[in-house]
Amino acid sequence: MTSRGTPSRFLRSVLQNGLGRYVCQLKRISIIFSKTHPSSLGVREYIEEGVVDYAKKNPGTVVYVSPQTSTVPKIVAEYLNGNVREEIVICKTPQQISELFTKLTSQSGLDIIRIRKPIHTDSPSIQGQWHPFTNRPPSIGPIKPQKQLNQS
Amino acid sequence: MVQIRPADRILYLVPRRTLLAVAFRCWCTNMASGYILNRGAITLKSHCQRVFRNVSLSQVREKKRWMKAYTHIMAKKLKLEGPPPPKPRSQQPLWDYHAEVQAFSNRLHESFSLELLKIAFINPCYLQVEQERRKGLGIDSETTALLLKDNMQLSAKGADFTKSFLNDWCRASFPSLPSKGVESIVGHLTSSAVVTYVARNLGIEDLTMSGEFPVPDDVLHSTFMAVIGALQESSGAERAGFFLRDFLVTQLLGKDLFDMWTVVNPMGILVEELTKRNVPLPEPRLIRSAGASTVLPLYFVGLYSDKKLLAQGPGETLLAAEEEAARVALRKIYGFSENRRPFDFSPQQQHQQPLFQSISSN
Amino acid sequence: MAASRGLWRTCSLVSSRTPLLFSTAVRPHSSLSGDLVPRTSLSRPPWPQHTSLEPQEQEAERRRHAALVNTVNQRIQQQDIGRLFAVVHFAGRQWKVTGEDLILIENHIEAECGERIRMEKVLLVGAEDFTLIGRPVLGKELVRVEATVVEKTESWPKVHMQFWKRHRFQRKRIIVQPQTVLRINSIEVAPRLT
Amino acid sequence: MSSFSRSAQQWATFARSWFLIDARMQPPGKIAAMCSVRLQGKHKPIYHAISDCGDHVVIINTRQIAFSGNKWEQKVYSSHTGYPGGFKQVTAAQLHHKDPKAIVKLAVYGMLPKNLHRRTMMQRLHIFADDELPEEIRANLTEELPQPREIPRKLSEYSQEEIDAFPRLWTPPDDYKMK
Repeated sequence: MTSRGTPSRFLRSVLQNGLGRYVCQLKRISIIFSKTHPSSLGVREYIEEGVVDYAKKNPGTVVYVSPQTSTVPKIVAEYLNGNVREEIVICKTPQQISELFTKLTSQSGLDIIRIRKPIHTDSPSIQGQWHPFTNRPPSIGPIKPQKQLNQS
Repeated sequence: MVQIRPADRILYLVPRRTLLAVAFRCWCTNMASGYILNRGAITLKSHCQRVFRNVSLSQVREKKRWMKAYTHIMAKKLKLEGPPPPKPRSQQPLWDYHAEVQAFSNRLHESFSLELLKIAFINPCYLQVEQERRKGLGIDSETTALLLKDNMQLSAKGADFTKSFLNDWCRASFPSLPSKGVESIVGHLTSSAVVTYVARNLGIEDLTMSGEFPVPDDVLHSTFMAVIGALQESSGAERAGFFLRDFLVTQLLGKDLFDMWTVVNPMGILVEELTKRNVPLPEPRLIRSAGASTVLPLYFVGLYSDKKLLAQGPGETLLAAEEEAARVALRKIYGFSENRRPFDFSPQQQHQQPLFQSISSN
Repeated sequence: MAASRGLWRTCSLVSSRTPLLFSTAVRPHSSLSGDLVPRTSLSRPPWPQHTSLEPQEQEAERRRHAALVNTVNQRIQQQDIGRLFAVVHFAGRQWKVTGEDLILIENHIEAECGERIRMEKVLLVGAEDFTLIGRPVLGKELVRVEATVVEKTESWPKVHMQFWKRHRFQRKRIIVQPQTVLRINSIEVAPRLT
Repeated sequence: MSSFSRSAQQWATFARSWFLIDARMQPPGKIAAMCSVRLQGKHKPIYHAISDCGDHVVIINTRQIAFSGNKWEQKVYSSHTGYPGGFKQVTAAQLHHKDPKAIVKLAVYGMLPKNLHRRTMMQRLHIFADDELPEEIRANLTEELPQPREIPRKLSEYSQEEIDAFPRLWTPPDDYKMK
């Protein structure tokens, strides 16, 4: 199956992240779960065990925990560039949810679509880009066929 | 919707469960028709009444025939009215202003003083709107008085600091750039477009308290400047300088000098520069040409000064090539060519360390 | 000269191996001067052979090489070399990078987000007017390329579809790969050419 | 050398250059091979199959091309008019006599890729039977390509001393009669 028709973008980062200092791009993460439903069992366990550690480890991320009745348990991650990602966590174990948290934290919030090229550079050439006269000997005067034209 | 609580951000986790249970909206999802009626009465005014007149209120186990009409009406409404206006994040569920502000400070690895930072986010237009809203509520003015300072002072301070810092930085990185060029680079970096782009990508928009939403560009601009003012007050000019370097100066990457500085007559400036340095004036010479009599000609013009090649530039016509050569020469003179030394963005603590390590350890 | 792992591009012509090879190839001719084999187009290769350099020429060559290396060393010492680029070998491929670049690696790496790593397999470093080429890798004390892990993410869900017509066979696999984005922070060269 | 503005850099990179080839005493196949590479743009580092980056080639002196062997007599150019009995065959010598540009043109045409760009690329090939170029073409030229084959000297171009100094395999006896 070809991927040419799929949406794509070029490789980039938010605000040249990592150039001066590294800024974690996840600004807030909210856990929405049910207090009673068995599908949010893992989420409830994770809230008891891991959420506090996570919040301590990532002081730059605001963690909201919100119990709601009979809803699908989900994690809503909001990024600095304004993108919002929702992950449904039905019947996930605390281990899986913890992995999901680390993954969401280390992402930048840019769209997850096909990336056209694996490199991005702002200065594509240091020794000069090619043009038809690179590495050509300089010519003086108009070009003409050497001997024959001179003689005739 | 400002809830300023002195509680620590991590500590709230325990009370939060009960606290947020209040915010949770009790949707009677089982009673579908009841839900619809509830919604319809509020959002859809009289034009919906016709549809809902025949809807039975009791729950019936059958095909929900009203659903089609309902979705049809909703789609029509969406088409007529457009999508609902965006709501600021602070009015959506799950929002704790204090925690957000604290996280903002931590995220950028800066130690803001939180009071100052909170002041920095309060715009005068917000105060005005809030005052009027409170007056409109009809409660006596003493109990509802707003005891908040606005960010005018901080913003002015931050803007001044930004200007002066960027000026100094430009002069340090491009010592031979004339003041006009420096001005245009600083002007580009402090322009509304660049600053609001940076502010939006730093999450300042969510925290900004402004009279209207979406936040207008000028309000966002002044808020960003106020944040810098707050940083300068709370942790000194050096940190604020690094903040500007990391978030504003990085926007200079991949920019050409003449994208920011509009120069109409580069040859005139080149002549000025050369006379200042006592170098003979440049003589343009045609070096190379291809396809001169076609509609796609290419000329290379070299600028010679004292029989030495200053620069060469390609162009579609001789004039364009000469102008391009002058631009190339100016870039070389000002040290703004594409293969100049990259800017120094190294983190300030380890500024000296890595070089030293590399020499000593190997 | 052979000990130096980074070499000026033009100097690679004068490698120390050439005289050795040449002497072995030439010996039959020089020792057996009795012309057992007539000198025809078949008795020697059709390409022009390296003639051994005269001692004077060798000396000149060596002096030119020393001058070159000296100039490059001085340029590096004065740090007026402008922007550098490097070809680094990382994650199984070669990347031409310069400062402030982003590169995307189709795998996860051990470092956490925000950590600085050093790329040690540097095959080539170049500035505007000189290039240092490693044989095959430049020394660690010569070049230092640093990068920051900016983002550890996943690829978009790639659909891998297998279909065998008329055989009632189809398999659909959705592949999601870990990816890492690196930002090149700095490329530094120390004046250690010999 | 670098740091041109982007538009100027692009204009320079994708400009078409004009090459001049002198076909005097050259095998047409070798000339055509050189031309075909340049007409397609395959000599450029920016070459890509879908970017139209071919150059112009001017060939002069096609009247003086040189075939080796007995190709002038043996090589046959065939064509068919489409009518019954319209199969035409001419030898290289006859064709060359009729049109001195035809042999080189056919050789280049045959070496270009057989696609829709072939005619476009042929339009960038300018062939002249003699060494006189019109002024508007001469103004465009950027470079002359070296000839693929060294032209051997004719016997008449050697001086008498050189002829005398040439080593002889065998000295004819005095009474030897030249045929």
